[in-house]
Amino acid sequence: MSVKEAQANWEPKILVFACNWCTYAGADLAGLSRLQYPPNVRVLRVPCSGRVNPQFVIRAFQRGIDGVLVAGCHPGDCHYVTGNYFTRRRYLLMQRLLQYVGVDPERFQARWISGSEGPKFQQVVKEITEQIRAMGPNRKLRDAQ
Amino acid sequence: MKTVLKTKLPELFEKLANNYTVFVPAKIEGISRFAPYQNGLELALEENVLMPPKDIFFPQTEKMYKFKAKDQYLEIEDLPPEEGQQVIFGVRSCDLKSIDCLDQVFLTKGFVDAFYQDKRDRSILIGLSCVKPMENCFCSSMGVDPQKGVGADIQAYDLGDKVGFEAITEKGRELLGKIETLLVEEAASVPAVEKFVLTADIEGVPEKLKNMFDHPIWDDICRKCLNCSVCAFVCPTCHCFDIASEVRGEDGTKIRCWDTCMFDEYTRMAGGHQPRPGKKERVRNRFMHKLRYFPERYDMLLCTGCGRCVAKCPVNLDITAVIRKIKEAE
Amino acid sequence: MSDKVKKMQEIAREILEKGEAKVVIGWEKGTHWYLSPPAFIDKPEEVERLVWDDFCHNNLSKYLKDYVNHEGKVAIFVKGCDSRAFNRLLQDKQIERDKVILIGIPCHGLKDQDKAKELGENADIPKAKKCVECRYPNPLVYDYFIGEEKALDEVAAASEARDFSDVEAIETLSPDEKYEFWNKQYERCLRCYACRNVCPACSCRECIFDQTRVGWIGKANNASENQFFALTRAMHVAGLCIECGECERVCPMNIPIMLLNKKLIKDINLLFGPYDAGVDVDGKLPLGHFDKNDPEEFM
Amino acid sequence: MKRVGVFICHCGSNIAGAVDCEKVAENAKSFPGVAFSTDYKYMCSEPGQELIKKAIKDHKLDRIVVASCSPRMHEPTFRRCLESGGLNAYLLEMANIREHCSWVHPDDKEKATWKATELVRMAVAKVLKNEPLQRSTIPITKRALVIGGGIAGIQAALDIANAGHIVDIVEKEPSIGGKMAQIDKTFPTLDCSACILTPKMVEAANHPNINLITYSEIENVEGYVGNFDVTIRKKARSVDMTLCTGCGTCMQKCPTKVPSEFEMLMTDRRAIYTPFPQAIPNKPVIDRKNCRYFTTGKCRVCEKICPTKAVDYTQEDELVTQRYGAIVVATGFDLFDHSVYGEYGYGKYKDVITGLHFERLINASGPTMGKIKRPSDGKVPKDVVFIKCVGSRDEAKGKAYCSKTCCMYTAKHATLVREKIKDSNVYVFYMDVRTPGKGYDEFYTRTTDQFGAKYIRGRVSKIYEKGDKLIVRGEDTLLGRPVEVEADMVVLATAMVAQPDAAKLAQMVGFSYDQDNFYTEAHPKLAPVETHTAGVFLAGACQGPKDIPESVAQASAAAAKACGLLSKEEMPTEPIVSCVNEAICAGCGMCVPVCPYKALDLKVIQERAHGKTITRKVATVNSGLCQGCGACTVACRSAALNLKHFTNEQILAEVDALCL
Repeated sequence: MSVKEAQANWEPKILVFACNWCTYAGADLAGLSRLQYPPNVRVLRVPCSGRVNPQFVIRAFQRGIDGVLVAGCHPGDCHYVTGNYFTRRRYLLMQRLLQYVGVDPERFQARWISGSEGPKFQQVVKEITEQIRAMGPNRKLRDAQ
Repeated sequence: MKTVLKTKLPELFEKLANNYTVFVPAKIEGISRFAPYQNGLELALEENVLMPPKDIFFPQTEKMYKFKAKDQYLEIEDLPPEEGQQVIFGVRSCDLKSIDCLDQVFLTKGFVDAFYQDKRDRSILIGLSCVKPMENCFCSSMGVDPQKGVGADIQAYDLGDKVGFEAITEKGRELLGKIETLLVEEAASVPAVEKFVLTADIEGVPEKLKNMFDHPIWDDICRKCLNCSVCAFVCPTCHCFDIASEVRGEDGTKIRCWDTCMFDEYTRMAGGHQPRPGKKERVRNRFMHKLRYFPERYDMLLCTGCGRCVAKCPVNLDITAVIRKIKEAE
Repeated sequence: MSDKVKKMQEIAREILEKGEAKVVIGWEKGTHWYLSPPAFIDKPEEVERLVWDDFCHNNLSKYLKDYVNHEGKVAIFVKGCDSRAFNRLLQDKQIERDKVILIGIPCHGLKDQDKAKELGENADIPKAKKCVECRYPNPLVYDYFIGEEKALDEVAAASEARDFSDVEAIETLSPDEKYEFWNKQYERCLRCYACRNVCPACSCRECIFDQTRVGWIGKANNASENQFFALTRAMHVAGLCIECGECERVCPMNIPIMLLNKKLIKDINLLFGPYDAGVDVDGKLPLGHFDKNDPEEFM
Repeated sequence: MKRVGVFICHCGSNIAGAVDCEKVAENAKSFPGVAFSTDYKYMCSEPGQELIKKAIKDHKLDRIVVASCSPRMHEPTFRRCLESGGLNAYLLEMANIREHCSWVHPDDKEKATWKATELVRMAVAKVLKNEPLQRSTIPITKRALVIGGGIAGIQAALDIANAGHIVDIVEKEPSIGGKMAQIDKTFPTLDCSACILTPKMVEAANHPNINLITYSEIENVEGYVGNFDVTIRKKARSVDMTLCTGCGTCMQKCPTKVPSEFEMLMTDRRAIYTPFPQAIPNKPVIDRKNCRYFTTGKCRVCEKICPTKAVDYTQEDELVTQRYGAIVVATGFDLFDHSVYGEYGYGKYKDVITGLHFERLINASGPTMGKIKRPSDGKVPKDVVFIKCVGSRDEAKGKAYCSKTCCMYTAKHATLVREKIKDSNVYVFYMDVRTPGKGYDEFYTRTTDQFGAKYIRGRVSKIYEKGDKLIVRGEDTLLGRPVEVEADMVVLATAMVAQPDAAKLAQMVGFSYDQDNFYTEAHPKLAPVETHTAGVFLAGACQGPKDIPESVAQASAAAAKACGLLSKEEMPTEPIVSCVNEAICAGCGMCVPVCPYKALDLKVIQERAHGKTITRKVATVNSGLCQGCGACTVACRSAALNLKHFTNEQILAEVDALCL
């Protein structure tokens, strides 16, 4: 099956910004534990959730992503001490702003997933994929190329 | 003169819309602009529209061609041609003049812009005379006759409750023929134009500017400018553009987009050098281009006195005031 | 001529004559009676150009950035909002306090220019939208002060309660209705960047929207790119917007930009505690620090 | 034109079992920039790595994507492989198609293959924007600084010095020794504190690798691991250390008496003084605030009497800057000010004293020569009440935490009272008795069983004076009835709190502290002596309440960490750090507060603009401090800050690629 064909019979595509130290490790652990989840997520590795610029999120919607998850270490556990506290502030605002302009709340989410929470990673990915599959493809903020 | 009641205009547009895309002055989301006629469109015939007809011929964003990366090569693919004739109704004299300016740039001196030419060739222009100048209008000062524009295929006249039509070109005659059944032939006199609120004395300004590049006047004129591009984007004659690529994986599209000398990237060179680093250089360029460089090259002003920039400039940087200052400068 | 205008001109003249500042930035009459654009006065004999009336909308503080490398001081007139703008730029280290002479002028709220144009000179013209909710009519910082402060504190008290009803009206819409609303607004955005250039919270040397080579934003003008601009601009001024409303006033396309700014102000106050930008120069910015007990919605 | 090589690993059947690796390699061939693509059974194996190296050569590849297991596993392996193949290690990107794909999607080969293809596409898009990065090294200055000369600081310094490195101890008091010097005996063995401390002090003083910098404070700290530039303020001693022999004549003749801080103000010292007789260095300083000469301009007795002419009133504070490779912070603790407790008399009753006062009272060299006499009238107390948890475990007025040492030292005090005053009665009011530690509970049991201290579980609600007695009222919560004790003296076990200037020092050095101003370790379990600032280590009670053995153990641990650092000539630095585009930076400083490592600062640059020279501020990244989190890049609205290897351009390229 070619990539194009795959897009023709739509499958949701979800971008996960995962911090290297917690969530990426958590996703690795899910793999090591052979915890199955839908193949609709793509993990983009960043050093810290604090590295995730809101502009990356909007860009993903522009280019046609169906959902975005920003995930990092739990507050207090940041490898870089305070990065996720800033993430929390920034994305509390960002989530509300996106909802304000009509982006459905399911489309943009944020979670804390630690390196030991492989099952949580699985769980979150399952949930979000199901939510978004039910909603259908995202058309909002999307550029028509 | 062939006339029609203003109230009957929608009927007329409806009829034309069977064969043409008919652009008419309309108010959409509170902004007046030219829009393809469709049922229920709110017409805006009392005053000139905020957005000039420029983007019908020269859109703010225009796709030029597509390309595809294949192995180590690029394949270029033309876009499907746009087809069909279009009628632009209600173009005021200032905007007709602006199309004349754009024609100079895009069609003369051996440089023919295929994208512009295509749209221009497929268009029939219906001018519309003005009776009461808006308070920022000063077209007559710029040598434009508010009652009769240049380059229209048909000149329409505002007769109060009616509109009168006069075919100018063969294309225009043909078009009028198609709506003949809706028109009435009657004697009508075109009302005189009311007094202009705003005027400018352009006499000798282009010549005087030849020696004013380094004049201290620019230090003063530029100061309140914000270097935004409201003036350029509402201007019917500003025609600068930038070419960019939109790439998505192997596929890409070349686009051209309006640009303006107010922006930093406009003159920034690849190595980072910026020959027009500040407000002064950019503001000077804007007025020099309108009032000196363009007249030098095409023998016409690049300002038609439509007054849009005067109305919309956030800091009231009024071109008539600039002209006055140039005149007064020693 | 009102006493205030006389006083304005007097102070400006004195400053220029004594050479305390090389230029005084104020307002003058423009093309029409309802326009009072910025004026730059270099010579004592020009001070008569200065006016103070119902249309001195322009926030003059942003112009101080043009004088950073000039020798000597600059004097500017500041309304309440202009003074908050001044504080913002000071907080962003874009200007130096001791290079500026601030002439404070209390402001009763200015009149709506569009309505003025429509209704005529003798009509009762309503207040500009941005001034209706003003909570800082008095300048917060100044070296000279024109007029009396007392009366205006009452004005301030009257509008103490913030009105977010316009924001709330949008919040109650369904996601699709919200999207349709904003999409329509930003479909017509010209990306002329007047809103950005006039904004005292936009203090960057080079805005990311001018960095097309990096690829933050495409050159194309369409609803998607325009909304990228709108949302990013809103996030960039989050916690910095001083509610001068200039962005919305200068927008040639009448986009309700303040509805975005006010949404962020509302949420910042709700989530992180009361905060007014441009009031406390030494304070921490809402997005420049955090509280370990910030609301927790990410689980 | 960039030439990317793509290598898809089967990982035996780990990947190939769920992903069609050949197909992924085939799909990758059409991605922009890909010049070569193949798959192989085990990419990380010797032959697999050889395959990559050969392809680099044969196909002139300049960037590599390896799709295999998690980069957290084999990124270092493949980076080394690129290096030996002649490419910069950072021109590698990995697509995680095992943990994130084959292992989690074992049952749908089609979709797993689709996902793997897209992960590879993302990696290719990113790697096209990778830049070669150079690991650099920073030299290590082979000199350590120990801040604080208490037992923790002394121990850390001795360990580092014994490992062969030069150590400076900076102590703010005129002598090293710290709180331990004030203590009489130590639990649970009841060794004499001075007997075990002073030999260590002497050893430190005489150690060829140790410099004592007493009566000095840290003024400023700049730099980063391996290269801290520390400015030390040497306060004016008014005594020339090189001339003074420590004969002590001046201290006898000085006419000004000042309450002695070391003796908890229970006796006097002179204005020219050493804090205690065994002080090291045993050379006095002049307390200028109280010295008659400095306050009135007349006197000069000490100057006249000094046989070596060592007294020098003209001395001034001296600032010296020294570079250190590592810093051990051992600034200790302070005691809770119990005057907030109205029920204990707001600190006004003379015979309500703290544990540390009591230490001095029972110390043979203390104000009472070791005789327990109460401060008000010098009488030997018969009924002594001890109150524990004064300020500890009290969120309302004191601290939420347990001060850890009080249970044991109170037991020790109770024992000593009973030992020294035969007919005495000892009452101990307590909330809990916590005695984990070697020999600790046995000691406590002896205190109650053998020495007969009466332990009463309950809080004291009031103490008031009645005649020359103190009436202590409380409740015995075990018996559920009120208790009233007529006491001669009350000893409060006040909480251990952080030093008053603890936060200031932390901010100066650049590490974090908790809500109680105790210093925060890098990880509570796995990095208990490190701070978040590389090269700065913690020892002793500055990190939280500790007793002596714990402080000493942590000091040795910190010393081991410091020695590990100092044993290297230089250390490699990770090149994934933030960088500033000065042309864009507006110098607004919004990045500065978000950096957890104090790696960002503003500096002034000069440049030519509009034909004249101007100066402006821009951000600057200290790449020695930067750990590459990228928080600053988001705080920077104009994107003047960028994080190498995770640049804005790279992440945007990944986002774009995955959305295709």
